[in-house]
Amino acid sequence: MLFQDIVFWLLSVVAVGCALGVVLIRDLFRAALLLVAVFIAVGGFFVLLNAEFLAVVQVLIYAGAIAVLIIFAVMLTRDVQQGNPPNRLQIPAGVLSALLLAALIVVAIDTHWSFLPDEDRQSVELVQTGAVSTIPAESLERAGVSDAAAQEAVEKAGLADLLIGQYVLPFEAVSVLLLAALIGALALVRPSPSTGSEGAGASRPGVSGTDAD
Amino acid sequence: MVNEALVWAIFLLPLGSFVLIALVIRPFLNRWPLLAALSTIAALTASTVLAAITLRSVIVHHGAVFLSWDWLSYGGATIQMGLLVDPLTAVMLVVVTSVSLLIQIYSVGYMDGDPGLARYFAYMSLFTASMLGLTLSSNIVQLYAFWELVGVSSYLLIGFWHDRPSAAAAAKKAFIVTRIGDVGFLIAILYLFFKADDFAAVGLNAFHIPDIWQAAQPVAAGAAVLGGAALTWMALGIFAGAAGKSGQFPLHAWLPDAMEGPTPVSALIHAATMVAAGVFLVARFFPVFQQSVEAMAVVALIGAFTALMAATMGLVMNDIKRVMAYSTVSQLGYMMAALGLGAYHAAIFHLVTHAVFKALLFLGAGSVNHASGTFDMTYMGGLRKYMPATYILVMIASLSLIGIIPLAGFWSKDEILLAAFDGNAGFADWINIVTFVGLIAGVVFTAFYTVRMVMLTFYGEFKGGVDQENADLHPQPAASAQPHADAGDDAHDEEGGHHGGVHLAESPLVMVAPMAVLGLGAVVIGYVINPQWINFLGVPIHWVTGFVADGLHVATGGEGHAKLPDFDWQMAGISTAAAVAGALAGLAVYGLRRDPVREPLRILGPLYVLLSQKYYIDVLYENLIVRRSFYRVFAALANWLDRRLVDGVVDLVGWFFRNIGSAVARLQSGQVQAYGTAIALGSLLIILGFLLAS
Amino acid sequence: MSFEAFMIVAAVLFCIGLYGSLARRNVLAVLMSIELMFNAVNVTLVAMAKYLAPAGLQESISTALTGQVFAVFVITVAAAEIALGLGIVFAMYRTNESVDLTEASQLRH
Amino acid sequence: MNAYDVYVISPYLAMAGAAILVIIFDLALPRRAGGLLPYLAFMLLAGPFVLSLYQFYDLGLAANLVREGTTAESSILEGSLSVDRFALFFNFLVTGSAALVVLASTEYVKLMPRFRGEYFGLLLFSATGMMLLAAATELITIYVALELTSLPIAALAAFLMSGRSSEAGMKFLIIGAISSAVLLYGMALVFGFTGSTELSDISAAVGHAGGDIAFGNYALLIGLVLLVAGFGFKISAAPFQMWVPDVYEGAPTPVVAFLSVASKAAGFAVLFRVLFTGFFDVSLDWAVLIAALAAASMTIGNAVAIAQSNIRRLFGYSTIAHAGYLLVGVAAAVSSGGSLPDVPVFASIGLDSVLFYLVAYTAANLTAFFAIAAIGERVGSDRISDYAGLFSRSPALAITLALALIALIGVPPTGIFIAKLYVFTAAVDSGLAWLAIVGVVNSAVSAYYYIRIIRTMFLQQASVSPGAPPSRNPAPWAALGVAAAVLVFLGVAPGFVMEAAGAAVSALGV
Amino acid sequence: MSPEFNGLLTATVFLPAVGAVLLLLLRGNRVIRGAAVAIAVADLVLALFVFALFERGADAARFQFVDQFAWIPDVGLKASYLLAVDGLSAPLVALTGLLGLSAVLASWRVSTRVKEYFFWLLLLQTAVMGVFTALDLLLFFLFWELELVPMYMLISIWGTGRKEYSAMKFLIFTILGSAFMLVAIVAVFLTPGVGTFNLIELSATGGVLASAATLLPLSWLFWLFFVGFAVKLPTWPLHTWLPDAHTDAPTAASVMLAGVLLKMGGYGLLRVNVGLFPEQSWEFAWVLVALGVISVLYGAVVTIRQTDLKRLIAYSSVSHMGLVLLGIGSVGVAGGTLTATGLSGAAMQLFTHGTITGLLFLAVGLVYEKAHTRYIPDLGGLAGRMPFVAAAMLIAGLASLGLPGLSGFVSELLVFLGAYRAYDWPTVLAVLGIVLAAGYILWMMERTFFGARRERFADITDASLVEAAPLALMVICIIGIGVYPALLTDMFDTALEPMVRAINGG
Repeated sequence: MLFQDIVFWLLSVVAVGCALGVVLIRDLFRAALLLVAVFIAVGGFFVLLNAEFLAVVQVLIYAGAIAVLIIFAVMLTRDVQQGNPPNRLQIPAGVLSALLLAALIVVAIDTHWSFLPDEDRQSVELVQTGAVSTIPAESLERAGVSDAAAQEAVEKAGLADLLIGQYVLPFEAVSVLLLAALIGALALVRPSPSTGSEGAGASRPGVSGTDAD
Repeated sequence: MVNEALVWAIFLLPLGSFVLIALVIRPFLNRWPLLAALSTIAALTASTVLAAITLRSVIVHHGAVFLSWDWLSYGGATIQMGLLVDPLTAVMLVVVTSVSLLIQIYSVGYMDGDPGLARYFAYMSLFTASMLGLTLSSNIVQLYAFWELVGVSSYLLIGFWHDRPSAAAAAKKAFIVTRIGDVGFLIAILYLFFKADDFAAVGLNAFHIPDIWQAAQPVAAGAAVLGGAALTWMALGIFAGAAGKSGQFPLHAWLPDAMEGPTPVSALIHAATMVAAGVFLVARFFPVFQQSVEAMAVVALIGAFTALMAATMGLVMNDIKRVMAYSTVSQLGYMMAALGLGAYHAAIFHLVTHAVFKALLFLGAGSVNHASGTFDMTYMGGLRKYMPATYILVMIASLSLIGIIPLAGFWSKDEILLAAFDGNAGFADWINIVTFVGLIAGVVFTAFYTVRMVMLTFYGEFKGGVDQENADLHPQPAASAQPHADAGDDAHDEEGGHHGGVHLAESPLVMVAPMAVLGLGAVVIGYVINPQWINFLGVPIHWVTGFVADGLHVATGGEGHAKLPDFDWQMAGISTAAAVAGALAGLAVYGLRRDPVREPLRILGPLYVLLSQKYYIDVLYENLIVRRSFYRVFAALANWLDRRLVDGVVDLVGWFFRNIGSAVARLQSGQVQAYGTAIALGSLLIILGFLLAS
Repeated sequence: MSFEAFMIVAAVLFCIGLYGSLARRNVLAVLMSIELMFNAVNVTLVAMAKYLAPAGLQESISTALTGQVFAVFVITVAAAEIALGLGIVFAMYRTNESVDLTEASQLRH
Repeated sequence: MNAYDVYVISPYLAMAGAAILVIIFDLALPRRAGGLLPYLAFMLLAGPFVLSLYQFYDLGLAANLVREGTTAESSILEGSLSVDRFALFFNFLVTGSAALVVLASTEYVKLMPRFRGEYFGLLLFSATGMMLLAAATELITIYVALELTSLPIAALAAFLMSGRSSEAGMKFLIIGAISSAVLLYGMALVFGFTGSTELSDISAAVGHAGGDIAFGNYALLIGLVLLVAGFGFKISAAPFQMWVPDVYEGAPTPVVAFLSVASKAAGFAVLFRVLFTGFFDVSLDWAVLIAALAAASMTIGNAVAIAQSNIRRLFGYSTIAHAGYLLVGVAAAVSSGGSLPDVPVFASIGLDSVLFYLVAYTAANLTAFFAIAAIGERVGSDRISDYAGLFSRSPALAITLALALIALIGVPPTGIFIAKLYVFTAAVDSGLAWLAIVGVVNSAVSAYYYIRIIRTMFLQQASVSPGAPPSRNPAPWAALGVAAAVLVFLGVAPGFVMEAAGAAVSALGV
Repeated sequence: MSPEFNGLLTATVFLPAVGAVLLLLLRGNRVIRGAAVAIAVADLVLALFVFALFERGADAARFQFVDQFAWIPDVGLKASYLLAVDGLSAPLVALTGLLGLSAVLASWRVSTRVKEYFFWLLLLQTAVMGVFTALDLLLFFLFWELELVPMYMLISIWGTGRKEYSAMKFLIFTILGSAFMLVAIVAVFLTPGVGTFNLIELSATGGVLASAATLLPLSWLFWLFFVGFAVKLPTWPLHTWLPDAHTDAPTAASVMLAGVLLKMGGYGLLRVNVGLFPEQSWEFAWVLVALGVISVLYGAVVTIRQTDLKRLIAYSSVSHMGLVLLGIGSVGVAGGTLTATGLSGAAMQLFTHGTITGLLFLAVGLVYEKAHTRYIPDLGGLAGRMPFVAAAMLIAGLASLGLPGLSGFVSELLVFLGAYRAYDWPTVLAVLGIVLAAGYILWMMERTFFGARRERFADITDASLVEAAPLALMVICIIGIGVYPALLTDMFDTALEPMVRAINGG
């Protein structure tokens, strides 16, 4: 456990430190890079939390795709030089965040969480770590899952099953969501052919609301 | 028994005349205004005849009460419209119809050529009808209704020349002042209704006048339905109404101003009939008054005081009609005093004689005005030569007013003075003494101002009438006494009357004839209808006084005849002495004066000013109370409060909402992150709220 | 390495993200901060899956994965959101020539 | 996943399919035929509508189409979805308003040279999310559906490619993202404490969470507050409302119309599901919160609306105020008037009234926004002062807008009058008379700014030159007419919708 | 709920609205005017039918001409379409018809946006008729609110002066007041065991509210209703909308506003506050009396300062409506001895004030139309130029100050008679109000119609036939009622006696 603790604290320091960097430094490009570091650290958390699959997804999607997308965006918008100055809400935002943090810490500490009973701990761990892989029989035995039905249940339990089973509806919905988001993004990003940057609607003040306040 | 339909007709005929004129003649036949006069005179002639028949019938059969229809009915008290014909009513009917008839005839001449003639006769008809209705009412609410209608007719007639600001103002003043008194009357009615259940418990109707009489009478077992302090207050409420109508102090201020109306109106309404309605009202509820010594004392004192005070004011007036107006106030004071003293019969008797001679006096003033064009006596003089008939008739009336034997005024005034001399047994001595002294002093002053009036008008040299008056006024245009007059705006060139120019001649027959009839009355009516020593021309001793006193006697549950005091030589001597003294003083002052223009009484100095300013009572009322205190301060304050405070709060709330909106909208800075901050802040506040609450 | 520790770290990340999303002017920085918040939630969810007892564990052992499933969806939705967000950033950049949120305040009051 | 599951979710599938089809047709059809697109979308909406209708009849006496078990008519979706009368009620509401918005957009999309297919597609995607939201009974599904509702609208808000439009889109997106993060954290806490994302399990766990603070413990307290904050964004309740006027002002008018009615309705639907099926046992605690939010929303919305000069902005504040009135009904659905003082009693009249209110509000706001869109086309401005003399220029539009405005005040004989009456009745019934009084006073205050618009249209002289001639396209007129007719119909004969609302609420099974 | 349908009232109520819609199809101002008059006449005829055919016998049904069917089914809100009149409302229906016609005739010279004008005017008539006939609280409220929009439009489009401010003020005040009323209506409905908006059932059962456990204390309900009605009446200190609205409204709107809209407040107080809450009425009568007396005196004092003719009449309305409160306050008489006097007076005052103020506003409208000013110091001597108008004004004024023989006297007398039994000194104070009334009425007459003729009014003409007709109509009413008040009081009493019994019994 000691090793894992050390890893946890290291990751924590990295995650929090880099996160602070993301929100504090003015250089947007570096902020984006620090964000990648945070993502990777969070991936590390996932590994510690028996969620290897998520860790992979985290690194691939977040650190890979999203961060790259953001970095592209940073490069494309010419404001990089101007950097990322804070606005006037620094102090209220800071105070509110701190207060919220205090509240959330109280929640974490002061709630009577119903922790996993020790007898289930190992089987749950198996299920979680084995969510995307087959579980060796001896592992099951070691975890005290002895009867066949329970073994089968642990064997069968997997993220994929859940995603196309019990969670098929949000799964489908999220696919529609992705589609919609993509279509929306596409429609917004592609320039209009006729009027260039400004949409045709903008010439109709009542419609676009461009008239002065 | 009198025939109910006939009695109704007395009232309905003039009313019909009014309706006819108002709805037909005035709108469609205005080119022939004499039709209106005809209608009025015809109706009144018939009414007079019917009134005489009624009187006769009442003499023979005593009174009668007719209840015709329920007007409204609530909680055991039914307001029944009906007729109450008792001796008082019968006498009043005859007085009102006959005087009114004569004055209508007179008006045909006096008002000749006035563009509003039809309107005039309509109002006159309405007034007569209302007055008759008033005397006939069997129900206090009905009485009140006609009471008010009389008031409004008076308002209309005073303001008949409504384009004259002073007339309009005087009309308004008359109405409002009398209405202040009417509040007391109304409250008395409210009190009656308050007691309606008690009335009903003994089978009486709280609004029915004979029932009220009965309720006020003490009963053997227990308290009367009406009694104690409440009865006094109720009586005083009624008296307040009466005082307003009859111009008793402190509500007398309107009556002199009311002379802005046409002179026949003054004669009929503000001398002979309507102002006497106050006396009538007290007489009508005399059985109630009788039960309260306090109320009687108030009536007596106010009557005596008014009699004296008005007489003094009459001393210095230059307007002949105002002199007569104060004289009227004064004489009404005598009647009130008589009532207060318990001399019911004397008051009514004086009411009758006064109606005749005062009407005559006013008609005489009208006649004088007809010739001179003015009412200002300082521009008259020497008219005796030009209008002898008028002169003689006015002399008769004046002597009657002064109380010279054997003219009408003497007999009736003598009865009042006798009653005052005897005093009311219930009163404290000082009250009796004060009353008597006041009344006697009044006699002196009455004689004085009457003589002054006659001297100024008929003797000496003619001083130019209206022409001279206009010439004097020309440099300073129409300085009206009325506050609301738009000075200078008025295109009228005459100030005192509507007859332009001076034409020194006797008035036409249509005017003189009614005066002559009244003159005859002023001579004979005092003794002939109320002989003092022996039955005269078939009329029994104390006929009128006995007649009305019997009416009262019966009403209060008495048996047989009322007992009346006999003629008292001693008293007659005192009163005659007082009258002659006053008259001689007047003769001395005005017959022997050297400067025909300067007013001799000016030597009184400040007293003269005080009198000519009417004791500053008008100033007090109009300037100090109404204008300065009420209108400029109190009402202005209320108005200011309404706009600033009450409405201001409303506007403030509106302003607040509009601006709080803008203020909050300012927070909507357009910064999207501010919105996010609001979300965070809101969430935290909610959490905090829950934590604090639990 | 306790549950509370994970919760606290996640809460710290979340609040840093919140602060960043409220206090930075550049819209991309804001989007990044929002991603931080989503990541914090994911850590919370997965930690809960590991340490806390899911309801109905006795009936179905797969409930132990609910937290992870939730996190999968959060990641996906976040991806969609960032994609659309960048699209809008570009649209805004094209019209306003700026990605500064403070300047994007034509609509106000 | 079997055929029955597909049947269960067929309305959603049909809606999403319609969205995709519209986009495909847009790509496939020749450019000339682009004008047909809205009609196509309109007809495709018949799919979800008919399927919902079929499901409605199929439901019969049953409470829910999604059933547990192993028969052919059982579903693996059990627990995460509830196709009941409540969900179907919102299916109809969403499809109906979507159809009207599509019709009303026919003229509007002509302003867009391209991407009309995307426009309608996104609209329908959003509608899919809304329908799903009303049926979801599981936090993950709720979250995804919520995002599916919001994200397309964010894109649509920015669709005009103008500065204001993209600013509106950006604001909506960022506030949406922040609040969805907040919501997620709340969901996580709830999940952590209860161990489940299914509302039924949550309900069971919440019931046992006794404690001496509100909601029993900190996790539930903060979790629920964060949830309410997230939904508060959706329904535009104060203090989560500040984005509303900006987005209303900047986004395309039909989108705002859709946002203001369907999105809000869906937000309320999910709020009901979560609060009443998940957290009813602690309802006495959150009812206070809801009541406070209601009072704040009404007051802030109305107070600020008074100061507005842009009509769409004004409607932004108006919608906040109406969220407040609706929340009054939500708070009123919890009554402590039972025999035990600490045990909440469900007063269905509260939710009945909110559902009815939503329908009436949908009709009124659609009427208003359709009119505003048409007027904007003609007058070329959204400034209220430029509406001067509108009555003389376009009487029909002026009258319809006036009708909507009068309805929004709550003056009879319009649907909102009945709705407000219903809501305040519910409030009084649940002992929230103070809230009802706040509500009615607010209604009275709101008259000021609504009437001001009417006054401008009817009484003032035109200050700007007459704009474009009225459109000959019948579709927007039809949409406007239908919305207005429904509005009046609801005022005159509210019985039908009331009964439907009652049935829907009873399906929540609290 | 038994469906009944007589139809007469439905026709009376909705004829103007239907006519208003039909007007929209017409063209040409003359045609529209003519049609409007025809509609108003027809409605007056219907209203007079209602009045005349109302059975007055002792055994006649209390509510007559019932039109009833279910409106909102029993889902939380059970409401019915229920129109009927009793002795209280039948005269008010007739009054509305009368003033409606007068208002239409008084609008003869409206020349801007004629069609709209008559549309709103007729719609207003429907709303008011509806208020007086609806006996379902919800329907009542619906009509109550319906009246707002037409009145708002009439003031703010065709008014003068600060018309928009005044119209808005009118609107906000009324809406605020009715907001309170709405809460009360709802609370009454929700009272366990009540569950109905039906006023007949509510008042027939009388004690139901008293015995049931209401959601809000009964006294709350009483005051919530009271606020709604008091704003309309209006009562001090909620009156400030009235002078503004009256002053800036066009003549016809003023006529309707003063003539019938204010009456809605008094009607509501009688019908709902006294009818449903006899015990509270008794308990709080002293407050009503206090407010009434303050309104009477305060209104009168402020009236005296007014220099705008319409404003003057408006404030006098505040004063006179105070008498309504005073009359209602008469229920505070010692237990068991109440008679219908005061209530009848209040109801009577509603009717008479309607005719009197209607007449005053009509006359002032004519003055303004011809002299182009309402500023009293600028006027004067008009009686010579327009004797008919002056006579009408004088009659109205005299009626208003309570001259016997005119209708105002009867109502004032009854109010005072009734109130004096319960509260003697306050009543005496209120009686002083009529002296003040004499003051301001006569002073107004003096400064407006009397006095020297003025050059600039030389070419003013008297009322034409069309203009004179409504005036004559009102004068006939005023005199007729003044001479034979039993015509109305008999009807009022049939409706008020049950209330009196309820209070005496309670």
